[in-house]
Amino acid sequence: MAYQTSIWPIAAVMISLLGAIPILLSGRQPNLREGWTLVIAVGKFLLIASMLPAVLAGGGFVFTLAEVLPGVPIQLRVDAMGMFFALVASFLWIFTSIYSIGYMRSLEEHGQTRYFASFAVAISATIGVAFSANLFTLYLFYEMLSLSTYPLVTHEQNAEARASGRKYLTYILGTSIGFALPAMLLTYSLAGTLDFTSGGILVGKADAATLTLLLILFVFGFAKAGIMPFHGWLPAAMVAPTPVSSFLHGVAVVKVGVFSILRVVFHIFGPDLLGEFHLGTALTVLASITIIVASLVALTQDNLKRRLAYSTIGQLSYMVLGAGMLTAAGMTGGMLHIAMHAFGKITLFLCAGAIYVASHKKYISQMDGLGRKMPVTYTAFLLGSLSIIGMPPLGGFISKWNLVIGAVDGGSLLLLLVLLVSSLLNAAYFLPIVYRGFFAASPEGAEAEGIKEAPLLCVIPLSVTALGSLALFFFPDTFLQLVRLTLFP
Amino acid sequence: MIWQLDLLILTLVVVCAVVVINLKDLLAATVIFGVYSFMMCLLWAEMGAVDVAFTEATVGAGVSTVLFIAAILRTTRRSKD
Amino acid sequence: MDAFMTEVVAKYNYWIYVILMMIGFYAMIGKRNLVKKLLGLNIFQTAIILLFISAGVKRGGGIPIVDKHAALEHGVHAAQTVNPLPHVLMLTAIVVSVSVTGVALAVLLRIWREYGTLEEDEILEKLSQ
Amino acid sequence: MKKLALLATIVTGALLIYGVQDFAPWGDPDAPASRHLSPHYIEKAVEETHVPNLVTAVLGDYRGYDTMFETVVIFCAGMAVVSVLRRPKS
Amino acid sequence: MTSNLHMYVMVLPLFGALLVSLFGRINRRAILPLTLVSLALSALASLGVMQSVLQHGSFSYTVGNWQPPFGIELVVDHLSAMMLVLISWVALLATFSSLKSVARDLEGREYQFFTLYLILIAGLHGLVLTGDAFNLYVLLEITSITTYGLIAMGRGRAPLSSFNYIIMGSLGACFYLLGVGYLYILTGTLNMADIARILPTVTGEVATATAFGFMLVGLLIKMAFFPLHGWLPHAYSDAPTGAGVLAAPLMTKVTVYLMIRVMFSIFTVDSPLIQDAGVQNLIVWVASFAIIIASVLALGQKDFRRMLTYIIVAEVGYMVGGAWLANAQGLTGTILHIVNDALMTLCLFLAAAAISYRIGGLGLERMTGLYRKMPITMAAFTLGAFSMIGVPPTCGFFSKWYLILGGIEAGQYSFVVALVFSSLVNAVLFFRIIEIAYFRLDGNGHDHAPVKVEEAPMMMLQPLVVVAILLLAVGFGTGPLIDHVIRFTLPGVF
Amino acid sequence: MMDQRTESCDIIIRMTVRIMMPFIQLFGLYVIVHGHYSPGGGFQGGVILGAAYIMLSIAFGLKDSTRYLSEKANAVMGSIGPMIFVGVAIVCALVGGLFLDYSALDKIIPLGPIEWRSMGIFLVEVGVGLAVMNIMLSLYWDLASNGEMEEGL
Repeated sequence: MAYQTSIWPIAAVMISLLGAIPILLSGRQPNLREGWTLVIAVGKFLLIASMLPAVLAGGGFVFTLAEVLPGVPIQLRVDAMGMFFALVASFLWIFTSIYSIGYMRSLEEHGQTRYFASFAVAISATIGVAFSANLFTLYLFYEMLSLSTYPLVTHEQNAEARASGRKYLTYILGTSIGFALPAMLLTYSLAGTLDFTSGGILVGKADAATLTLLLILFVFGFAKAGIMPFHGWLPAAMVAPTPVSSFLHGVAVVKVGVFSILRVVFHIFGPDLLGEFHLGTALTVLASITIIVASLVALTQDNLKRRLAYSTIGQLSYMVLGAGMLTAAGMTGGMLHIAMHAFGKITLFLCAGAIYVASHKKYISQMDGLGRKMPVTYTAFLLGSLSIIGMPPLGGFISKWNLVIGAVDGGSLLLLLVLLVSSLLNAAYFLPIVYRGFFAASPEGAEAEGIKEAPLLCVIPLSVTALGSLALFFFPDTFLQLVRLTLFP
Repeated sequence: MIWQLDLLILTLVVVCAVVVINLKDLLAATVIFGVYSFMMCLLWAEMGAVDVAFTEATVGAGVSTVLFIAAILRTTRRSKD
Repeated sequence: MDAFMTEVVAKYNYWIYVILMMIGFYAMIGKRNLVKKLLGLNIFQTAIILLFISAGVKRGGGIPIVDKHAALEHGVHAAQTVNPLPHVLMLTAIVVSVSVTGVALAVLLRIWREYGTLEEDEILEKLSQ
Repeated sequence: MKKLALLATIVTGALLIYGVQDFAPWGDPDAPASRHLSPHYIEKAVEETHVPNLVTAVLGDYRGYDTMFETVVIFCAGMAVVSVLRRPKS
Repeated sequence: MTSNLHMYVMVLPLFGALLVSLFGRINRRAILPLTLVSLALSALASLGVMQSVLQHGSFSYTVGNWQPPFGIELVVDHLSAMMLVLISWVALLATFSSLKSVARDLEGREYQFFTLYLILIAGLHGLVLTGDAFNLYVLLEITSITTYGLIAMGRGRAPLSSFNYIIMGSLGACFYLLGVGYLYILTGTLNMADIARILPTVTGEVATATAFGFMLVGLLIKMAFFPLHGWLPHAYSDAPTGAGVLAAPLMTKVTVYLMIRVMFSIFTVDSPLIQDAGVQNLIVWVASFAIIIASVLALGQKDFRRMLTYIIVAEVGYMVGGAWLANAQGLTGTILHIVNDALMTLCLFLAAAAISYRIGGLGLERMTGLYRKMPITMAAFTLGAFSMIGVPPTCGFFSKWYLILGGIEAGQYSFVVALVFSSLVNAVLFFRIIEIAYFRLDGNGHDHAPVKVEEAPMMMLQPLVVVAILLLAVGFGTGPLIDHVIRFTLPGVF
Repeated sequence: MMDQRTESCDIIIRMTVRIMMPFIQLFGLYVIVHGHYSPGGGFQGGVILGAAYIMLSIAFGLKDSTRYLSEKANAVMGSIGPMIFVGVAIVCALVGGLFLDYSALDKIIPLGPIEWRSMGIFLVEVGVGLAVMNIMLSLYWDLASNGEMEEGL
């Protein structure tokens, strides 16, 4: 693949990082501040989209910032895999921004300047992870993301939020310093480089035991992917304002974790190496356990956001599972699920937020009959859940279908069973919410509360993302092409 | 160099040192320390180090002891060990 | 045993220096009284000086002051005088030692002002109250 | 505490005395310490500095840098004592 | 004709100190220009030295124009030039802050303070330059005596801390001097290069080993290596703010530098003592243990500055362990960490100085909601904290990178584990403060009204901001720094 | 009580000190100046001079002794001592030699490089003597009066 040197990658990453400065400076004028936020969001998406044709044509861009360690520069590179993720993240960020404005304004939250600034830094770090050319750069942006999302989690500043923030940092920083960093150093020590190379850089460099250790360290080290037992931060982080949960803990942060694992699997180890040492099984086992356990726990949650959080934990493991199958279809399904789940889950979170803005209700048991008052929100919620369950004609179907084929190709009945059971469980924890919303009798005195749809700034984004889920079923070509370029360069 | 003298002074030096750290009266200990310094000075003079001996006589046995005494008179003479 | 005794006799100065060093060292770390610690430090430092001076001694060597004119005309033989270098070093060491003693005594007076005692355990007791 | 101190003392002393075994006998004119630098000082100092007191010559010139810092040490001590003890006049 | 530039780096603060002691007592206003001018000139000269070393390579210099083993030799190589730059610039930055805090804490005693302060800086420069084992001792005592005085100027239990330091510091210096004595008796010389040349030809492994052991232990006491660290936490936290800002970043780091000098200039890399696997393992094990214990002790502190002092003890463990990994990566990490740790510690101590200047104390509880009052100070503090934790791209990450890499290469996994553990503990320590300062509410509920910003005075704020930026700059400049400077400092065998 | 003692009891001591003082000072100066030819030098001579003043202030009381050598003059001389040393070193470098290379001073006053080395050592010793004398005295003053500079032992 030919990469041409260009400043576009760094521009795409830095635009929101530098954008945080005018946001901070215009803290006293909310309109200006949020104007900046929108301008940056759209600008960033356009920058990234402008690079898409070249990537689809099999090319890419590269930019080296500084060579800080011998053989390990801080380098950004736009390739198919990065583009795939960046496209999803930057597109959804626009709608999250719009939604944030509506949400924060209607709840009259405090500290909004800090909120928007941190958000801008976070999206910058997300795109940075997507465009990293080597593991070191990835780690750099990964840490930046951890630190910039900490103020967002602790946003409420009450005791609960602080405790959650502590938990969040403990898990995320603890694992990245404790596992990922040594793993990265060990890799460097073995291979002498950290560049992402298709086919991996570790071939012939280490024995089975070392490789297994490395893989485990990496998988647990990128705890943002929520592989059990390092998933505890995700439900805790749900104390954050809903736009944070929806975007960061539905899309950016968790997907960064999965993306990092996939990067390591595809470009550090290489599927062939994993196959040679049967390490894919390790991944699939970890992922399967997480999927089943998380889905079961999700069933028992009454807090809507917590249920979504556990659902996220399960869904993330689908992606890891797909990668672990090491079959073409499986890996395709795993990667595709990043996009499909992103659209679906963000819709669900936005709906949860909209419900909270409109009714100040957090618990599923209180939401009887709410759907009739908020039909748009609930319809979107239905679409989102169906996509995640994997029903046609929604995007989730495509990725799940590929996963199933992958499992069949790999000849693993057990994995097939896991997929089927978990899909049933998905249905079991999502559909009752919709059912209760539309068909259950409203609790007494509900009429007096005068609940109606959330503000337009909230409703429009969630409708768009729900429709996006639908559209992905019919037009998945771009994403499929990117996945194909990643897996079979 | 007369080894008998040498040995005598060395013994005295060690005795003085032991006494210094074991006396409970700090003022007395300091005075003995002055004696110790002076013995050292003799020892060095006898070893041919006249400059060092001279310095030790003025500093160790002289000024240093005076400083110690000044400080002890300003504080306390007693010591528990 | 004989070999050991020959060794001791040949180097008895070094033995004495080690004994003095041990006395000083013990006073520094084992004694509770701060003045005693300081005296110990001084003993330690004189012990080191003794080591260096002993290293400079030459059997049959005179003091390191020569006759200028004789030296300029006939030169000096190294064996005639003891080694002056350790003396120089130890002059410096003595100065350092008295400086440290001065500063330490000043600090002791401050401690006395603050706590009214110079016993380490009593001070710690007062601090913990 | 005292026992520990005694132990540390004895260990240190034993180590030092153990190291002494490699030294040349005391007062040996052929000891390495007397062979390398000192002959030059003894034989050349008068010629090079016109100072018959070899200690002064070495102190003031060959190792003048040390002596400069020695003076500074004394000066520091004076300054430190003043700064620690003296109370500023109000 | 050799250049005298590096001598001016050392002598300018010294002469400045004498001038301060002369004129500062007559007129207090003379102190500020004298101090700043001498330090600024010295800092500029240090850049000149660095420049010339980068262009023409290292050179040796003999004070008094005598042949090297007879006169006192000074060595200006890449490492010492780098240390000169580091010391003079750290000192210059620290001085701005000290001038402000001393004017308030030690009114009427400024000239004494700055005399000692400048001599301390001169002594550190001298230590870095010297190539003579005994000269090193004298300079070690200069830096110590000035520090004793500076520390004892503090309040409360400062005299006691200072006395403990006097006893321990003198003990360390005496041990070092004993080692020098043994080497002198064996080789008859005091010049480091000369000793290194003669030592392999000397018969007497036991005496050599004793000398080495005592020199090393002496320096380890001076740098507060665990378990000989007892004096440091009290000494640095009870010292006047202005003194802590200078001593904490530089003293231990310079002593680590001295250890490297002793290891590789007096005893060469090939020395059986350094190549001995048992010695290496022992020291690295103790270092790992030191890092873990010091980190745990830091967790128990309720005062910000006291906490930092324990972190310093842990960082000493990093550097000693790194140097004794005895491979290129580890040594690179150690040297890099000397620079980085000096800057990080400076940043945090400057922040501490600024905070205590404004709020009058450093108890963690008092820092509630501080970021609204002192946003710039807290931002710089956060950056320093990130660097201490080792978050890329701040400079603290890179030295840790090399240290861990060295640990992996040497197979010393205990050291790797200790480093990772201490990073985690640092994260806990600093995020505890960040949480208190940023996210704990000072009143009841949220107040939207902007709090009045009361930043520290400009004299304290500016150096803080500069150091915070330096943390990032050095982080990004790690590659060039290693390529142009540190690479040349490694012994040829590596 | 202190007054009484200084008034009445110590007349013999005071007389003795008054008589001995010049001789001790002379000896101190001799030791400094004659350091080239006999044991001694700046440091030893400085200590003797300092000891003379210490004796003076023990015999006459601290307050009275500062009449002979005021505290300020003492401090100034104490700073000038090291300044002479460092100054000589810097001048050596400034006139084009190496640091502390006394022979370079030949360029200012031509005495011959070797003679200048001897002279340089002498200059430096004077500086050392000055510094040591004043600082020894100042150490004693501060320690004996507990920093008050009111009354001595």
